[in-house]
Amino acid sequence: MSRQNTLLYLDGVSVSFDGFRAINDLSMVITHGEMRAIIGPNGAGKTTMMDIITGKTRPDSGEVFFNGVVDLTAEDEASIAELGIGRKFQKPTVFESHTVWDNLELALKAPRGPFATLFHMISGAEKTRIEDLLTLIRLGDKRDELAANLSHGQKQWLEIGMLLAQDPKLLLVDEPAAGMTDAETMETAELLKDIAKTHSVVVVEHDMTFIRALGVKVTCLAEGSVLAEGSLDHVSADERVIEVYLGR
Amino acid sequence: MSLARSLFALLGLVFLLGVQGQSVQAQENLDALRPLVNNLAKGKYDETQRQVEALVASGDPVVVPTLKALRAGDLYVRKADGEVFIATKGGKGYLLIDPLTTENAGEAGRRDVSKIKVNNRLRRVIDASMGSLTLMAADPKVRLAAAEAVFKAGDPEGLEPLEAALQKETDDDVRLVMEQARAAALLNSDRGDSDKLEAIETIASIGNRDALSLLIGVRDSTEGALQEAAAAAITKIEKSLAMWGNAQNIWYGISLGSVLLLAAIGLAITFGVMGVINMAHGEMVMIGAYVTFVVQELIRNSAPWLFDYSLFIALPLAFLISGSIGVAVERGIIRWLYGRPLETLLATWGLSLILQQAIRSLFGPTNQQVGNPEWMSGAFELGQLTITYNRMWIIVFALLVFAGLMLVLKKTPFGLFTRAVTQNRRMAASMGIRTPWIDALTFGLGSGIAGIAGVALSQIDNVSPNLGQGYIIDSFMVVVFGGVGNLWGTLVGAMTLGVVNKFLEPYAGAVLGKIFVLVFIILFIQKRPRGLFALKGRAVEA
Amino acid sequence: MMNKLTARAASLALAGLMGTTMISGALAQEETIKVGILHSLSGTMAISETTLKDAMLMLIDEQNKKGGILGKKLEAVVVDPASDWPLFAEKARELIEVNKVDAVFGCWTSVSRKSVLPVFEELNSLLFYPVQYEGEESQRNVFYTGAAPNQQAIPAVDYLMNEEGVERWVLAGTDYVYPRTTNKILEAYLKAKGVAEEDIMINYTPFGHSDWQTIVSDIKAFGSAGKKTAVVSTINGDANVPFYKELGNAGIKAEDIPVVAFSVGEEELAGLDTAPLVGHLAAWNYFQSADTDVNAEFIDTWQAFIGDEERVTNDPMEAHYIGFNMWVKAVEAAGTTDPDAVIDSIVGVSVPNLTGGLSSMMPNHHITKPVLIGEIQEDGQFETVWETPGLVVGDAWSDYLEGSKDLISDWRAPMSCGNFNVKTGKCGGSEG
Amino acid sequence: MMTSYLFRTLDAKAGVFIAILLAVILLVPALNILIAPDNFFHVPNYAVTLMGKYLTYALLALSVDLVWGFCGILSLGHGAFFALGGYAMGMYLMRQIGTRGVYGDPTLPDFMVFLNWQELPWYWYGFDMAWFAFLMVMIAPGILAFVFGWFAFRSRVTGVYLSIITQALTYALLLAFFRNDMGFGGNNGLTDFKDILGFDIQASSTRAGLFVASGLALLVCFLICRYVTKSKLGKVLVAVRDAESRTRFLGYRVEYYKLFVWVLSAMMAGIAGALYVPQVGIINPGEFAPANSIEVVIWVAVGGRGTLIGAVLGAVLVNFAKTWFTAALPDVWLFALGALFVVVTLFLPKGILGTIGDGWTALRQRRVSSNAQAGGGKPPKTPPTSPAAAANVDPQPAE
Repeated sequence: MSRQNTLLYLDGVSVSFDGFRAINDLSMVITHGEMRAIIGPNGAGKTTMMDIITGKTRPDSGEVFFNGVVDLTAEDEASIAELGIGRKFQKPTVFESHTVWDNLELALKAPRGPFATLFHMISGAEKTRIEDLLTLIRLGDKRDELAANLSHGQKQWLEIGMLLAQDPKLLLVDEPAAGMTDAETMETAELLKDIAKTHSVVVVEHDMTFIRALGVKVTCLAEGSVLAEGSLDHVSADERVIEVYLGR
Repeated sequence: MSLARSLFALLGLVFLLGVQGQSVQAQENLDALRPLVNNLAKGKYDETQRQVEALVASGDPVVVPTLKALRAGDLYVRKADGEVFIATKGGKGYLLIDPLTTENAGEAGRRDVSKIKVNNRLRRVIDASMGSLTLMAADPKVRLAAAEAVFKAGDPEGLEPLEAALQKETDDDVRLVMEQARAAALLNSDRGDSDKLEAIETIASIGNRDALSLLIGVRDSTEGALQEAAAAAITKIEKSLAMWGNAQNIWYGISLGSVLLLAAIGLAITFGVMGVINMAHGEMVMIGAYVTFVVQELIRNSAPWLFDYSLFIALPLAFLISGSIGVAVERGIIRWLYGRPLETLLATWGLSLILQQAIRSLFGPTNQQVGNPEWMSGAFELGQLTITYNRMWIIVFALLVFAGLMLVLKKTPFGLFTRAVTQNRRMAASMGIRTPWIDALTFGLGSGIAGIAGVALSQIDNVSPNLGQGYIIDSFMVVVFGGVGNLWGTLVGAMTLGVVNKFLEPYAGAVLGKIFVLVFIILFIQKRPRGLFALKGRAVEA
Repeated sequence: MMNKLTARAASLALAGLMGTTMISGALAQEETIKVGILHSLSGTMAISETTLKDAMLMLIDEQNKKGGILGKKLEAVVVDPASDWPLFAEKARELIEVNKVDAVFGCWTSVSRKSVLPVFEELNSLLFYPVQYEGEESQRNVFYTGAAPNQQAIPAVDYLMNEEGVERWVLAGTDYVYPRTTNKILEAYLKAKGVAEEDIMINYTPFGHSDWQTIVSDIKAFGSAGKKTAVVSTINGDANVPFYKELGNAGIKAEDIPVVAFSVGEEELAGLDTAPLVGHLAAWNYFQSADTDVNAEFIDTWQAFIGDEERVTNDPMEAHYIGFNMWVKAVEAAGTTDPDAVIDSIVGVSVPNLTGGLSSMMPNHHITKPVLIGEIQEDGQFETVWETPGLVVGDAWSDYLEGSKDLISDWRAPMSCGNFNVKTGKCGGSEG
Repeated sequence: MMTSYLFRTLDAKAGVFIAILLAVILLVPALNILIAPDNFFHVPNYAVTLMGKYLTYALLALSVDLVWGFCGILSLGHGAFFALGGYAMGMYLMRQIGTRGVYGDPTLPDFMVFLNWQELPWYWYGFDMAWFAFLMVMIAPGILAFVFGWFAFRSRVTGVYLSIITQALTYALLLAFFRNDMGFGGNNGLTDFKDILGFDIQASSTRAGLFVASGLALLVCFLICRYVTKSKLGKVLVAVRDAESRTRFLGYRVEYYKLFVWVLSAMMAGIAGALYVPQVGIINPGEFAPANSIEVVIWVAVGGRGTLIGAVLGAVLVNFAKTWFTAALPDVWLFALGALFVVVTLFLPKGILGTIGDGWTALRQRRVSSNAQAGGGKPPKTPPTSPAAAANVDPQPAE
């Protein structure tokens, strides 16, 4: 596939920390509108891959392109976010001393410069958008609560809400179901599926039930490179995947 | 130079008389010498110097004790009759000794005698005479010192006795110095050019600053071949001195670095490993220095023979005292503040004020005297380097402390527990490690090490309540520059800053040099925002 | 507005608290004459200044035993300006405005004196300043009982030149105004005496400098050029201990390269092992070793007051002794503590100093003093090796500086000017 | 529109604070000048100057709180900006002395005359003009802050590393200004000022004027800080404080935000310094001392980090305590001050105002447990977490 038509294009990416190769010649492609699930054992390089895509870590070698043309290795976190890549962290990271409302307001797509925010007045449209999101993530009655006082699951949802508020082209979602009850997990899967209708999504998850509920193409990483790729059934049947990940 | 002439006359006399010393003949001389000795008490330094020269010119070795006493400031004059005595404190005032016969001469009240004043110039004159007198002494060390004194004087009058002494000399080391002294004297004499050219070669082979100054003198006062030879020798010496200058800078840098290391190493634990912004660290160092003071004070008063071991006694005490204060502080204050590192700054700042004031109230605000033991005093020469013993031992000590600390942290169960607790407290606790005690002991360890650093720093710096304040900023700089949480970083950081500082100082001066080092740190942190030895990796999310 | 009311109450409470709580000691029943003591008891200068506070308390105590002044007892008001220069000005104002003291004894560093000058001028009170300083100042409300440069530096250099035959000079100092000015004066003086440019090395170090290796080795190198070399040290108190320790260990003996210091006194030596330093010099106007009855009595009183047989005395203490006695005498002569009256009556007052002479207050508000050169002894004392034949008058404006050689100071009427320019015939400081 | 927004954001606490501040600004000079000195209600000159100084300290504390409390930049070098502002003002005041210096030189300040300087260094040009000097009061610290911040924030120097290099900055400036060759008067600094804008600096009316100016500066800066922290930018700042990289991933260029607030804060500190100098009568390198900057942080912590009023309160309280202690207990006051810091840290972990605020919140919302994070900062009784991680230290990589 030529990289021109891809949304996200990784080719031969490697990075090592003090001699330890966290990512080793990794290549992967996400197309427009695609939802992809990524699995793999601890230390497989899943989070490091996200760090590379979002500009937090610079690869030692390899190419990373967004929209086929933008070289992500030359951009920093903020501009990558502005390009339209949103990220949800493994450990839910919200602004604890802000209210739920403020968290969403901060995430809302709007000019990001300091002077723009200094003189920013919240508009009616923005309010509506936040209201919508609050309903979507079911935190309507918690809008004035400090984020610190939310439960773990609520924080996960708030973070997803913030992700949506950014209106990104590509969402990177790191373990959205961690620490959730089974019911919540299923709801989250439904939510992601909804989102995937209008956005491209990359989900990292350990929960096989969740992955199955998503029903999308799966990539299994191990030791920093792609071990297997395809449907969940295909990947789960792979000998090596069973050996390093599933079968243990 | 009448002094020198008379000195060598005296020298000859001593030679003639040999060890038998006083004869009946000499006894008669005493009466003649007495007025000369008494004249020492008359007039100012110029006059005294003339009298010293007259005494030496008399050519009688019985004046030696008089001169020695004069140099030491033990020569007094009795006001009543103008008689001069060697006096030592005792009895009602002073015990008097006849300077010529060295017999007891009774006592005198404190107000009955007055001291014959001596200044540096007089001391030099007396030293020179003493030095020359001993060129043929039995002890080679004394002869060596004598030859060095003659070298310093560079007096052409010294040539002949020196040559005489050279013929008798058996010790090679002394011989070498004597030959150098002869060359120095020769250059100032009116001997032929070929002799002088040879002398220039001898001097050039010394290669130090004294030689340089001698040769500069020759270059500026001669012409032709001599001048050329001197100039060539000067260039050579200057080149080698420049090289030694670099070696010297490195040595000074390492020495400064070791001081920084000592000051910072305790902080590398309390701040670097535990994350406590410990502003009271300097005060722990100060307490260690005061422990040294107290130990020395006790030793001075009750067991002076122990003085050379005072530091070895002070070291464990300082560790224990600073360490237990550290443990108490951790238990009383710090443990409530984990997870709020910035508040440890506030509390330990308050603590440092309290500790400073406590020391000030206990010991007073002034400096306290901490002496160097014998083995930490003085210096030795290594090539053209002067290496002082206290600096050398401090470097050794700093490295030992560092190695010891590494050993404790890497090889003992306590070190393992410490690392476990600081890396993952909950996990460590669930594995049965008593984390509160590990915290307290780790903080105590850091404070204790600050305490023993204080023992070392007391050897080169003021022991005053402000001692700690002088080191706290530098310590933080070192730890941060090296990389927080990494002891190797602290070592390399301290040494780097020390050497950089010492290379800048000769060019920029002490003040600008320090400013440049600070700017260097600021810029360096831009390049490596986590210090010299930061660990790369998938950073823990804040 | 209710807020206004609360605010007023608050501000009044604030002012009230300050007014009532700052008078130290028990509330006196009878009327007393208050004396302010403005010395740092904490911070970097506490090391030197605390002693002076104690000395003042002793002097006031002694005066009260003699019945006080004008039939009234003296009361000391002690504050701590904490080595913080702006705080000196604030505390001076507090002493004068709030505590209503009649005279203040205090300050050590030049900057602290500079900081309080405008306060004393504005509130017209008296300051007695006891420390040797760089000169270039003469103020109506200030009495300089320490040495001016011509009472310390110049005689010291004369001694080295004439008695020790020094030809090469290292002027080493801490980088602040006193060493800068002193070295400037000395440089001009030495050049006037025919010393060549290359025979003078000037070196400045920061405050509290503790690593002297490079400088000591530079001095050693400079001193090995074949000419007799000496170091004139204006290194500030704290940095001296490591300097001398390095010097001693590097084997630089007084016979080779003598060091004459202007800031090292008995107190500084008390913190040092003096054995390697014997023979190095200091220039002061007083040494504890001065062999006079009045000094013996002073030392005994001091050691009894402080409760320490080993405690030393030093030059600034003597300056306070002289200054305090001058003030007492001037107040008695004027019959009042009114500053203007005291300023008029104090000029010409003579009191005994501790070295056996009489020091007088000159019209330029500096005093006459003997200059002593002392050698460091093993016991941490100085032995006087030389002294000026008579007393030296403190010179506010140095004759060796371009800007000040035409200035003189005379606070007597009708001139009443601290910086009268003899060339222009005008008082330089006032307008017009 | 902006001003109306500003006033809408003023809550009751801020209102009370502004009212009190206004009252102090009006009443103190009035009671000083209009009431006879022997009257009980008279405020002495001494108290006016003292309180004027407190106000400038309060402004300095406010500027530190803006960066530390709201953006998490712990500056241990804010004294540098304060001192630079002070020097700019001091240079203006020096030039105003004119021929009234002791040597009567019309252009050169006294210290230059006796160090034999022949002409004014170039960086002293322009300071004879008030407008230029007053501009430099803000611009000099602003430029320093901009350059320093530009490098530091772009390189993502954070946490204690940033704190320590701010300390290195002020320490380097301290040493530099100590040097007499720098042309700023060395250790003695600038002093012996005569008048400001034509008014005699020692007159009580001038003092009262300076007091009012300090009060107004504090008020205006308080309102600015208030506006900034309540705006969306303020929310971004708090977001940066709590989760810097999260903010980055939302697309905010954190370094610009930090730089903005850092420069703003430095300028405020510069104004504080400029107002401080004429009131205390001296500016010298001692103001650059790292210990001074640490003390400012302590004022803020005592008052309550992250609450603007707390910073002001802390500065005034600690300095009042210092004034009182140094006179009432000159020999042992450090014990008292040191103990105050320790006690505040242990028992009032969120500062005085934060603790009061907590009580307030607890009263209003009984059902919310007391560890609500009203004023920012960590809850008072968090179980001990890894101290190393808390200090932004990465002992080991996570994987």
